[in-house]
Amino acid sequence: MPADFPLLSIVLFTPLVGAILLLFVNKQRVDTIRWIANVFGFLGFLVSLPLWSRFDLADPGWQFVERAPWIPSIGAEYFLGVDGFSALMVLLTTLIGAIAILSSWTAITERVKEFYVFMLVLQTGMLGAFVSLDFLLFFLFWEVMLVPMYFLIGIWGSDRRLYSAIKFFLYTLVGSVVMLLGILALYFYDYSLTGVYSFDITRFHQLDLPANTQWWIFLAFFLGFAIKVPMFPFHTWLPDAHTDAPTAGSVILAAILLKLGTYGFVRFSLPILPDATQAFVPMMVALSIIGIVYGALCAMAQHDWKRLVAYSSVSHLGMAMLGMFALTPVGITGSILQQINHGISTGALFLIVGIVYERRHTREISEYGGLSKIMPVYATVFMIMTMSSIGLPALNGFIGEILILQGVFVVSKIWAAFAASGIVLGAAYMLWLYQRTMFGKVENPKNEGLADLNLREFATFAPLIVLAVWIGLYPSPFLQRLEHPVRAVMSRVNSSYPATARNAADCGSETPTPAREVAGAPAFVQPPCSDGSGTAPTAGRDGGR
Amino acid sequence: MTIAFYTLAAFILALGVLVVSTKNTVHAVLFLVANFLCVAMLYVLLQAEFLAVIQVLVYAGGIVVLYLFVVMLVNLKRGPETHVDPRRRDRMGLLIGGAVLAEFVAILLYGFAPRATGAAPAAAAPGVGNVEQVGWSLYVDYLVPFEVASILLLVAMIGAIVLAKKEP
Amino acid sequence: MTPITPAHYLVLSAALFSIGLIGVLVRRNLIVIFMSIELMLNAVNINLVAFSQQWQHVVGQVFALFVVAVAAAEAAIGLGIILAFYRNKETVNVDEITLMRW
Amino acid sequence: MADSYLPLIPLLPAAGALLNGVAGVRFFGKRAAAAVACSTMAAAFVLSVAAFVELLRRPADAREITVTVAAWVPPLALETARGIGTFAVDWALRLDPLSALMILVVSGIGFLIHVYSVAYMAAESDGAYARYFCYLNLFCFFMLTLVLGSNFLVMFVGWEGVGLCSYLLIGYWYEKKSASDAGKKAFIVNRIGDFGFMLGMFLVFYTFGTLDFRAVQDMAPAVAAAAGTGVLATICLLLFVGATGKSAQIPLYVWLPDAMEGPTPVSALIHAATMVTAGVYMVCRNAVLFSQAPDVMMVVALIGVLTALMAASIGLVQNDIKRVLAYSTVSQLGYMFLATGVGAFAAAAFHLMTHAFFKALLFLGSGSVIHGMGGEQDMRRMGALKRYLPVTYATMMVGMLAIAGVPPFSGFFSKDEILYRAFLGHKVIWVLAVITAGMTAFYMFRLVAMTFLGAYRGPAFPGADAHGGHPAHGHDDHAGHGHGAWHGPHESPRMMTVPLILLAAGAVVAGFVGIPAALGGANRIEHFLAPSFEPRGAVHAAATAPSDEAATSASHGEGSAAVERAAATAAPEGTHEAPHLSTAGELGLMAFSVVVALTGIAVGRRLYVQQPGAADRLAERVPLAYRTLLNKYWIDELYHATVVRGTLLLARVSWRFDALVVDGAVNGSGWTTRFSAWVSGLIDQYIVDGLVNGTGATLREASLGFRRMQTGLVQTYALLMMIGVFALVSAYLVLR
Amino acid sequence: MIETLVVPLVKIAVLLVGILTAVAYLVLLERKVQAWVQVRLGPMRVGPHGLLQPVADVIKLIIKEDITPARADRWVYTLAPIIVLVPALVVFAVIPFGPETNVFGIRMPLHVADINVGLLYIVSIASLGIYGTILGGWASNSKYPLLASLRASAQLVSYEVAVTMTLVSMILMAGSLSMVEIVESQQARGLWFVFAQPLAFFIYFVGGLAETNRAPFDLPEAEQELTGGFHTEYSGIRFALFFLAEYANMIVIAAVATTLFFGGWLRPFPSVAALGLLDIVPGWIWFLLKTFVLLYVFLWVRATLPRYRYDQLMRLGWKVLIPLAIANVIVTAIAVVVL
Repeated sequence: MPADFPLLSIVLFTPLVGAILLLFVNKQRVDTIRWIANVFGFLGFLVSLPLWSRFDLADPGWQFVERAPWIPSIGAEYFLGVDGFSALMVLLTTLIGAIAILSSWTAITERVKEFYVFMLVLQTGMLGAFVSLDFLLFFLFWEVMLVPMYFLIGIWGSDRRLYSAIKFFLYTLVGSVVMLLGILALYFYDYSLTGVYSFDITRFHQLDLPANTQWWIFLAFFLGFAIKVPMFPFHTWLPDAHTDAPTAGSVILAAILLKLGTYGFVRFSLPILPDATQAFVPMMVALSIIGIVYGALCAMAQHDWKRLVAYSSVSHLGMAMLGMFALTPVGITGSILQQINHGISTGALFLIVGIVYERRHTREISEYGGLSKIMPVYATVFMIMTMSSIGLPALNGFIGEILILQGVFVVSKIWAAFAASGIVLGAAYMLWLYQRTMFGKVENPKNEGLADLNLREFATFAPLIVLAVWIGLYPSPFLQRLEHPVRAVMSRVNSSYPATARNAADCGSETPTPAREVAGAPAFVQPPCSDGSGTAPTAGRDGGR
Repeated sequence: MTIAFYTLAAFILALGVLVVSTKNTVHAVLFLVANFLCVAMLYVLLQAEFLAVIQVLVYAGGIVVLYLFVVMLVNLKRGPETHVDPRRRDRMGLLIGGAVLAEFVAILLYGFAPRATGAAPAAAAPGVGNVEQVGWSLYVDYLVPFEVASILLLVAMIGAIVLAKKEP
Repeated sequence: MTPITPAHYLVLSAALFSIGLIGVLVRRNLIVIFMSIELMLNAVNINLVAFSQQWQHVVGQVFALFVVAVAAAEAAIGLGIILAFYRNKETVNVDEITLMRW
Repeated sequence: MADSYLPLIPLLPAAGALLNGVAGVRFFGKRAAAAVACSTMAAAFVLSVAAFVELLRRPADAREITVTVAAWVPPLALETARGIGTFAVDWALRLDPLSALMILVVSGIGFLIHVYSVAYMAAESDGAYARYFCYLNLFCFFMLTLVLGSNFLVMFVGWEGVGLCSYLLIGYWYEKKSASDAGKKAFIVNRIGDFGFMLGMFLVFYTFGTLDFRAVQDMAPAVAAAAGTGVLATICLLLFVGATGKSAQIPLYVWLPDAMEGPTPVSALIHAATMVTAGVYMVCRNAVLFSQAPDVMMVVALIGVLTALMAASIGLVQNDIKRVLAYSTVSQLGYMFLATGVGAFAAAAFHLMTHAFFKALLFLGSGSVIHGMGGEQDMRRMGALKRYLPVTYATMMVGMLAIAGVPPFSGFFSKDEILYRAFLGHKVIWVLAVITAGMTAFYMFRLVAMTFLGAYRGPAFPGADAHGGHPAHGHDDHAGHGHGAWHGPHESPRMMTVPLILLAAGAVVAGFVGIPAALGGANRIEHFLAPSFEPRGAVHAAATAPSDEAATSASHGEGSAAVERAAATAAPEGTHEAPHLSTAGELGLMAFSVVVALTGIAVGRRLYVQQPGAADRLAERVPLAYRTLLNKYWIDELYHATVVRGTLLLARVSWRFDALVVDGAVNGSGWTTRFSAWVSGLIDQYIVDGLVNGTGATLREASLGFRRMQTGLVQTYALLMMIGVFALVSAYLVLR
Repeated sequence: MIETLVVPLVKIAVLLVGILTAVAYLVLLERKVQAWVQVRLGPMRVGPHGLLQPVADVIKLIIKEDITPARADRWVYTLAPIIVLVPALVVFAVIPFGPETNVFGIRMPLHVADINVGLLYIVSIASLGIYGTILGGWASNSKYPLLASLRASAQLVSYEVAVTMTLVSMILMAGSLSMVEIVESQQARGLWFVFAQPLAFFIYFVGGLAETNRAPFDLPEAEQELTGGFHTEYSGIRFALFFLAEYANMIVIAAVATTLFFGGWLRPFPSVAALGLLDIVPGWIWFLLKTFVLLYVFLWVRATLPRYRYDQLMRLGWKVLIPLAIANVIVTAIAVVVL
């Protein structure tokens, strides 16, 4: 593959090509349409694989960069590139996208063509947001996502779909409009400093803005991203949208769309506005913790299966936000990993709901019960994903949570304690859900004839299960990819960490960086590296690589 | 040269007037073809041979044939212009047409008259009409518009088929 | 006789354009109206070619070619519409096509 | 040597679980599933023995083998109390005396219980059978990971994993609501404990900059000396919260009795022998840390003894055979914590081991009884089963004597060691412990008596004197357990009795590894385990001058007081400075405890064998006490009323809040917008429009003219357009 | 003056006379060839072996009554045959019959004009002929002629696309639109393009058959179906003009094919010096010879092949020839760029 091979463009536009191709297929030929959509979904995943295999772990900069003028008069460019973080997100998007498309084979029977076209366009929108290094381009893709999602919910949704769709649309639109203001403020401020009109994010990353300006821009970004995440007071669109969206829509929404909010924070708010970030830590942490506990409690009170999962998203993403705003490398790494984990486990949970919804057309938890007996494979998959969701060790959720909590703990024990309580509640509502749906006797006669997972449905879960176990047992490849991005963010927001992680482990350059004062914590007792014996925690790690 | 121009100009205008004024549509089409042929000759006069040929090929040989087909297909039972809407303003149209013409001429007189002689038939370089030059310009400088135009034609073709197709 | 200058061509073109214009404004037969539009386009082309000749630059001809292409597209679609319309209303008189009003 | 096969010990059962879980559930018959499960466990046991032997061959101060399998969390910079540290965790296993002992217990007893299960679970369908063995193997994998883990995080994997398996196995008969309820309860209560464990773990990293047990232990004295014990106390307290969850101590013990909903072998393996002792194991594993926090040790001891007492008192009156055993387990675990609380870590581990034998034995015995009775668990419907289940009776008797602490059975040695150390520690605790011991002897004898002795009170069956006559089909609440129709109490098949006998043998002899010096023994186990409870090199440190790094760093830190403390804590088991009792005193205590145990048995014999009905009369005499005990002090109800309902209420309130207030605000703003739009509409219609109407009328007249322009004639529009062109060009001409 | 005015006029005159004669004898040839193919004798009465038959025909056609149907559009009815004939004749202006030659002491090229867009000129002028067909049918104000004219024009339009496409590939080969230069490029390359572009020739030839309404594509004149075609109502001299035009068109097709594919005035194997002997024969003879052979093939085909059905005709045009021609253009373009 030559150096200037436009990999990202290919990844970006493969779904779009599929969508355009679909436009030319007669809408009556639903099977052809399904095949084409699936092929392009899968193809999208395949072409994105080089982002994993060809990713240079040692390169701290942007990779697979493509750059061309777009609107020269205002300095906007077609500027794509990924670092470890966005590469993982792109991979997640292509995978989940393919799975979501595959999962809709029998679920969508009306207006099939439009559905797949919207799905593929949505896919391109999400990918574009992740790979854009030009703020305007990012914003363009950000908005492109809204429309297909709106239609997905509004046309193929259930019950109150129009209400939910409009709510989703208006809510996110408000956020993005304010965010656009922030972008423009940044843009013009940058111009006043440098005299260059540019939306280049990499330039913004170098920008030193006055605290006051940062403050306002942060608020603007906050509204845009926090609604997308969603954080505590802005979350109410989520349960509605999730509940009423078709399965594939919920999966995409949960697994990827929400990640754009957190992605935005990590990519834009933190490194561009470091001072404001630090100033806003108390607020962000408070909102995150409220989100964790409150989301879990709300989840516990639900009667609607999907709504429960939706609220669990609020809780999990609160966790991710908390880890991020701990502003420690471990916390941010954990936060990013948690985002991926959430994509895997919650995506799978929505698929799981979708499977029985497709068979029974109800999401009332009380309508189910005893499904373990009838659908053993389904129950097993559900169990694995439940465990992944509640952070059972050796599955993916655990690593993310433990990193986040550890990262938060060193900053504040109280925060960590509150956040950890969310884990207890998480176990409670998930297991209760599992018990109510899977265990017990089959009391509802309508459930007796339910079919277990077929091969296609199982195929949608298999990659997610593999990933869950992989990340749980051996997350190193993922964490290594995050090393440079996290370090780049840290170098902006928290100067108390050394520029390279290696220095920290290096005894020679041990400089007494004063740790934050924590009551009761012993100060220097001995240098952390003095135990160079075989049982030291670092021993054998080199062998493990 | 001069004679040729005036002759052609006279033909062009006369045929144009005939096109617009003839009642019989088929005759109008014929006049239109003749008009186009004259225009093509004018192009030859302007050393744009390629364009002249294209004019004949596409306009006279293609588009107008289409018109002729349509004229024949639209086999009208009653005269096409029997009904006159009371609200139409024919004289106004004539007036405006004339006025616009007058204005154009006025502009030309104002704008070109003083320089007309000077800038006139600048050394008639043979290259301008050259097919090769047109080709270079078309396929290199104007490649994207060219592609766009071809897509436009494709779309128009499909559109025309869809429009003209009888409902099954 | 004065030599032929671009102004001559422009006058010719303006005249042809006006003839076409009058045709568009006055005639009621849709087909004739379309033909009048073709006349107007031709007037434009004469203009373009004349300037191309004057400036010794081929771009005018290229533009004329584009105009021809657009004219072809326009004729195809326009005539298609006329046919479709004729099938429904049995007329090509614009004065009978007045549904799209207040 | 051990490096090569150590990871296999946990991985073999994992492979078995995977095989049974993926393929077995679908395709295996019973024999294949059982063979896979049992063979992997047997292999694990063999390897464990090999590892143990290898460890024994080494000199006492070199008995530690660490194997790093892979990096888990790669190094990440993170702030600790001592500057920027590195957060990195490996998949690493460590074999030391304590874990070696544990893997022997886990894999050994685990194997026996696997074998027992082969027969006990035979009535299940093929798929469910494989599922059962899958879970059981998975449990062994997690349990072995737990004990072998070389750092907190790996241990935590096992810790949570066994919780999961416990959840799955308790809820094995998931169609029964009580079973799935119990499973869920176990998991969630454990999660509460894990909450503490996790926070403790974070604090460990924050304090020490590492999660490795050995590194933490080596640093602990120095840290304590330098920074005071406050942090360590917090760590220990948090870890202990985790331990109370897993090991069913006050206040988180409530899940264990409910956990008896699972199959009996599961109760034996998980809820008696292994998993519930994980808390004890964890405390022992962090013995050095705990030693640095005497206040917490006191708390641990108190919680332990109170749990022991309370559970024993509840056990006095329970009628369900498994529940009695469950409370007895809670009680015995309390003993172990009591031991750790008074610093007798080795004794705790010792009791852990002996308890594993006799409690597994008792549970399996009760399983045999239940099996023989066709699923009946209520002891009031048993009696005189001695005749029908001789082997079970004999082995259960051995177990009873062992748990009661009658010499020379194993329980005697371990329990006596604990009582002795408690006596040295705190007299009140000792008194409570002794009372508990008496109660234990009583209710265990009660169990045996009600089950095997006296008159037969169960349902009639064909072979017996037919005075009942109602159709006898056991209270077969776990899905067709038994053999279709029940033909009366009968002995269990060989597959079940052989493990019983083996365990009984273990219950007899296991104590001999820890015969105290007072009885002429060497208390080998204590010396064997000692290295696990000390910082590295402490053995020498205690013997010689305090020359190790901990002491040195402390010495120029805090002064001589710290040195003394460090030295003292460095050798908690040392025979030198610890308070000591004369051999005679020790023997006296021993005799006293034996007397107490025998008294308990005697009382039981009097109440349940010699004078049947006396117990009921006694209960009637003190109804309040009886009902209190029978209802387990209403703790479950209390928890349900406060914690569970509280949480649910909070959940509902949150949701209401979300729906009404937060979402209400959103919808409200939407509504406000629409309302204001409506109001504006009204204003517009009646006021503005009213004002404008006059104008409007005028406009309407005027607009007729404009409307006329909208002829629908295309050419009119074109004409207008051209007029526009004309105007523009005119403007150009004029303004040029 | 002589060079610029007289010589071209003389050339035109010679050309016109030649063509008209050729057409007349082509008709005779056709009748003869068909007769021979069917083992008949053909016209034998007028002149030796019927050699004067064309003269008799011409006289007959001229003196016959020229009927104009009552409801016909008189103007158009008259105009249509002229419109058909004129393009057919005008096309010959750019066909090079031979290299520059001395004729009566004046060195001149053997063509009326060599314009630099010669090939396109031919295509565009030829495409005008269609008007005559349509208008002739329409102006007759009669059912069958109208149908025939629509058929004819549809056929013409369809096949023109394929033919033009083949011409594009020839232009790619030659690198020029000028007929003379095309011949010269064959000379330079030393091979007739028919060997480089056999497919193009095939398509061109089939398309040519269709464009001249020759068998097996003579549907517009199918007597059995349309009682004679678009000129049913015509008689006398106006019918003669149609007839003339058709055969003139055949000659055009053959002449253009000769120029494009068979090396125009070049002798066979122009690059093989050993055959220099053949140069004794003048170029224009070679040209006429080749054209004659091609014309003979026209007649041969007519005598051999049955007529296509209308839908088969359209299918062949749109679904076989046009795709093939497009593919040929693409392949040729690639080959030209690569080689």
